[in-house]
Amino acid sequence: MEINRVESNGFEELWVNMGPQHPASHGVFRMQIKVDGEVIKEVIPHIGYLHRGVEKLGEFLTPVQFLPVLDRNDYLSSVSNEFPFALAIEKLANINVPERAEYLRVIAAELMRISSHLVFFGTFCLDMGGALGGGSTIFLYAFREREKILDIFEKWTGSRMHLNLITFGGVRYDIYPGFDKDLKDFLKDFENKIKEYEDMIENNPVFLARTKKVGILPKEIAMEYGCSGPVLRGSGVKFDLRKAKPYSVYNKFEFEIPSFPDGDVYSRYKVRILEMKESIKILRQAIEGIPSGPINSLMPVKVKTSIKLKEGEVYEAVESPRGENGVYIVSDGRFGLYRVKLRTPTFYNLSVIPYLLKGALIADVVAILGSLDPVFGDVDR
Amino acid sequence: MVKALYITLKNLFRKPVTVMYPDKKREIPNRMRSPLFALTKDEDGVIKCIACKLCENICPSNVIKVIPSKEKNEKGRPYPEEYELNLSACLACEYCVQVCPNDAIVMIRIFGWATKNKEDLILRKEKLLENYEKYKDLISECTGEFLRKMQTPRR
Amino acid sequence: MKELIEELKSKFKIEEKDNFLIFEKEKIKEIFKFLKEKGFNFLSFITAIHYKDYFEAVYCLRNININEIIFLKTKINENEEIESLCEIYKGANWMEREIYDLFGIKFKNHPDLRRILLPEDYEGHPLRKDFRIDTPYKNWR
Amino acid sequence: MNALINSLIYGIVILLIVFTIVAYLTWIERKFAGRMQSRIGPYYVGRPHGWLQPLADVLKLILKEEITPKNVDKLIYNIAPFVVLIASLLLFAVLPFSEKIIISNSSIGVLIFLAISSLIIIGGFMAGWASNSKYPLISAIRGGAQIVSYEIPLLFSIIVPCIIAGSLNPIEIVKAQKIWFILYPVIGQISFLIFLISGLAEENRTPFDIPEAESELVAGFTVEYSSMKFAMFYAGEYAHLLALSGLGTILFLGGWKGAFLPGSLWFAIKSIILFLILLWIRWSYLRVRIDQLLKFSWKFLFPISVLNILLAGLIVILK
Repeated sequence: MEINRVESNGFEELWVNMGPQHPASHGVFRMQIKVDGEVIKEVIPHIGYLHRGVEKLGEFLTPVQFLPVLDRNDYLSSVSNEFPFALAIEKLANINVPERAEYLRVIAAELMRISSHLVFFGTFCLDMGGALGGGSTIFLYAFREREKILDIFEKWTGSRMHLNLITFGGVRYDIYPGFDKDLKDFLKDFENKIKEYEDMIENNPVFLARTKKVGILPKEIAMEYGCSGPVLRGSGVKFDLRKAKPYSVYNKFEFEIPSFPDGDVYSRYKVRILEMKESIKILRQAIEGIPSGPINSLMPVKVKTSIKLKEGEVYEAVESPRGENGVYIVSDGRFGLYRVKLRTPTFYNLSVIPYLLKGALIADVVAILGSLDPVFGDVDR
Repeated sequence: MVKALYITLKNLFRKPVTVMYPDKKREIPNRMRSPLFALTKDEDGVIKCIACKLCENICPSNVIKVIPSKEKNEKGRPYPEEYELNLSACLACEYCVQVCPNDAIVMIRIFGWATKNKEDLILRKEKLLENYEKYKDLISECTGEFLRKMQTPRR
Repeated sequence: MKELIEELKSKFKIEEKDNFLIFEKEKIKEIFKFLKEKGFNFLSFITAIHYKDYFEAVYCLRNININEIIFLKTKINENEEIESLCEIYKGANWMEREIYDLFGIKFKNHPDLRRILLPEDYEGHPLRKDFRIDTPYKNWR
Repeated sequence: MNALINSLIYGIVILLIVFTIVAYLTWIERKFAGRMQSRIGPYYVGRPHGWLQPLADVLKLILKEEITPKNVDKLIYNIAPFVVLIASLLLFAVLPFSEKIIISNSSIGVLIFLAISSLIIIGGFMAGWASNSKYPLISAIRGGAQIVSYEIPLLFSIIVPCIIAGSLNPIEIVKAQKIWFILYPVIGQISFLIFLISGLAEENRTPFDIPEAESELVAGFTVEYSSMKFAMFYAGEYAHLLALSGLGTILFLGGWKGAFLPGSLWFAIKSIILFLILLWIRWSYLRVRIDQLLKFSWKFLFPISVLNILLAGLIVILK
């Protein structure tokens, strides 16, 4: 009887292909992994399966038209894509924003941050625990709460994820009557639920053993790779654009920047959990202090060429749930843009993957990849 | 370690949050943006659209095509000879609704509208008018008038 | 911060033009080594802009300790190469690959200069101004 | 001759019952997990509780197209699911459902149970090897490593009740339990816990579902299987789990003993409660990593189970 042999390059090492369709690849991400037993020797990541040419599209569309397209970039936190673009255009065209609109922007951004971190939390545990196990339980608990946020968004803007809320000079939708109550009820409920999440996994030695001292990313390396957001803060750098360069009305709110020095999977996870708590704080302050007044300083958009830009170059960045989400615009004084560069955070966060995975085990791949929280609409643009 | 077991046990006796969809339906909010459109008619049953092409101008994905008529209708307004909206690339950004000066194009609050035929995704004028008759009660709160009023800075 | 810019100007012949420091591309390595020593060790992004007959490469660095951001620019002519920054900033790897992919600017001494977002057998560089967006992808199946 | 006919009849009846129970165990699990996760679980097939869901599942699996990859090792590939299913079902042969109802009353019943139960992973290993694919191969190797390390604590935890009862015959063990063995001071609880943990590991269930880890290895050794062959793995897994809960009931929970109700019913109730506890654990914990699993087994479970046996021996001698 002839016995077939699984082909490999050598006797010891095996090239395993993870992705683009893999349960833990968070989208379409392919890694070629050379394993020796369970230990990973080499990683070749492949991205670009979701490349849509958004930057090129930005050169063809006018800024007004480009806003809803940007929503689709980081589809888990659409507001944080519109936000820097609106800031940049407002800077170029000298538009000021009424205070009520700023508050609404912050509320939307922070709600989006919670919902995005809930997706992270759910999928991260799903990767760690499997679809047929405790992971899926936590996943569904996280999505149960996220659903409430999406319901609030749906009542507010009509859309659940791609809000198209922010426009130049303000926001497009005013809050509906009863928004305060909905939000406060949600926050009250959510505070208890966060405790439940923490109890669910943080006392569990299995979880701690799998996340502590795994995928260690030192501070210096993280900065060289341009990692930002929770990945950088998980490595012990207290850098948050909301504090470092307060845009919008963030300087009016009191909140902390959580950061952990270890740089492992656990600290990246913990930073996000604490960030959700900080977001609750910000939301509480914002909903109390929301002023009345107009939501837009410009007349509503009529034609696509309604914004005339000065000639110039602008870079504006906001702290999205995944890190520094920046927009670099070159305008030549026409109605369109000459060049748009989207500094999407996960592209840079993901580029450390070859560094982090070397020497890890196969089971760590999912934990490490999950802790970077990539969104492939954001990576590939 | 035991806490996790306790929490799952606690959840075992909580009420499930699932809405069993075809049996029970979720309440659809007033402002819902679902990518299905209608062209409205005024009280005399005449199409409100005046074929001003503003929606065609602003659409980010160029899915709207309007061909204005040469002559005017009985109300003395121009009207669209043809109106075509291709849903297959629609972003549901609600710009077309927002710019419409006559509240002619509106979104319909409908969940789970689907079709097996790709041709059905191209909404022509007849189909859009038919949608208006069919879903009269489901028209979104956000009409052009409403949106512009909401956004206009009060001076 | 001002002293640093003065020092840069005197040392490397850098010009300042509305928030951008414009340098000569031959000196790229010395400049970035110097900046890294000065604490600008957070490489925020690298990008490029295509003008009609030349490119501009834009580098953005952050110094997290003093919370400052710095933009540097250089001019690259068509068919010219620029030194890679991979030795100084490891993260430059993917950023430069992206620029190579979308603009076709080649980086000298880059360890792994392949396309990153587009398929390996793609022809053309989409973010160039002379790229036609209706160019078909030949190996499309 | 009479005994042979007897066991044949019992065998067929029990097989049918087991198949039905296994089918409905999937329903119980899905409903239970659903409620635990704030969901409803099966609903539409056999409204409003999804009573007919297992039937629909079986029908679907039978009617599905069977795909055999081109380069598999045909013989082993085809045998593997049968090995798993048959071995899992064979386990019921030595389980006494009540004092009288047993297919094969052997004096070394517990030992036979263990021997057959370790056959199951060989089925998994065959599947992984013969699939000629990388994920199944890694999965099979992991499965092998796991079973080698967990067989020993499982065996040692099972030996303790046997030592106390002084027999390897399941019926004798049950008879010897004046009080349920789990209530036996110290050694009872310790060996039950070890049994539970290593039973979960043997069964490849979360938190020890390393060979099947779907977020890492997609679906482990069943990647290349489809249709009825996949269903065999599935049924085998559930039958194995049920048999394990049955064994746990016999060894630790007093088997068929109980007031008012007939013995076999008590046995079924206890087994299903044990099964639900296993499910509860499964749906509450995250997965461990392979090296941590092996370390846990060799550095923690193994010494404790050895000590436990010594303790049990001492107790027996002192009595």
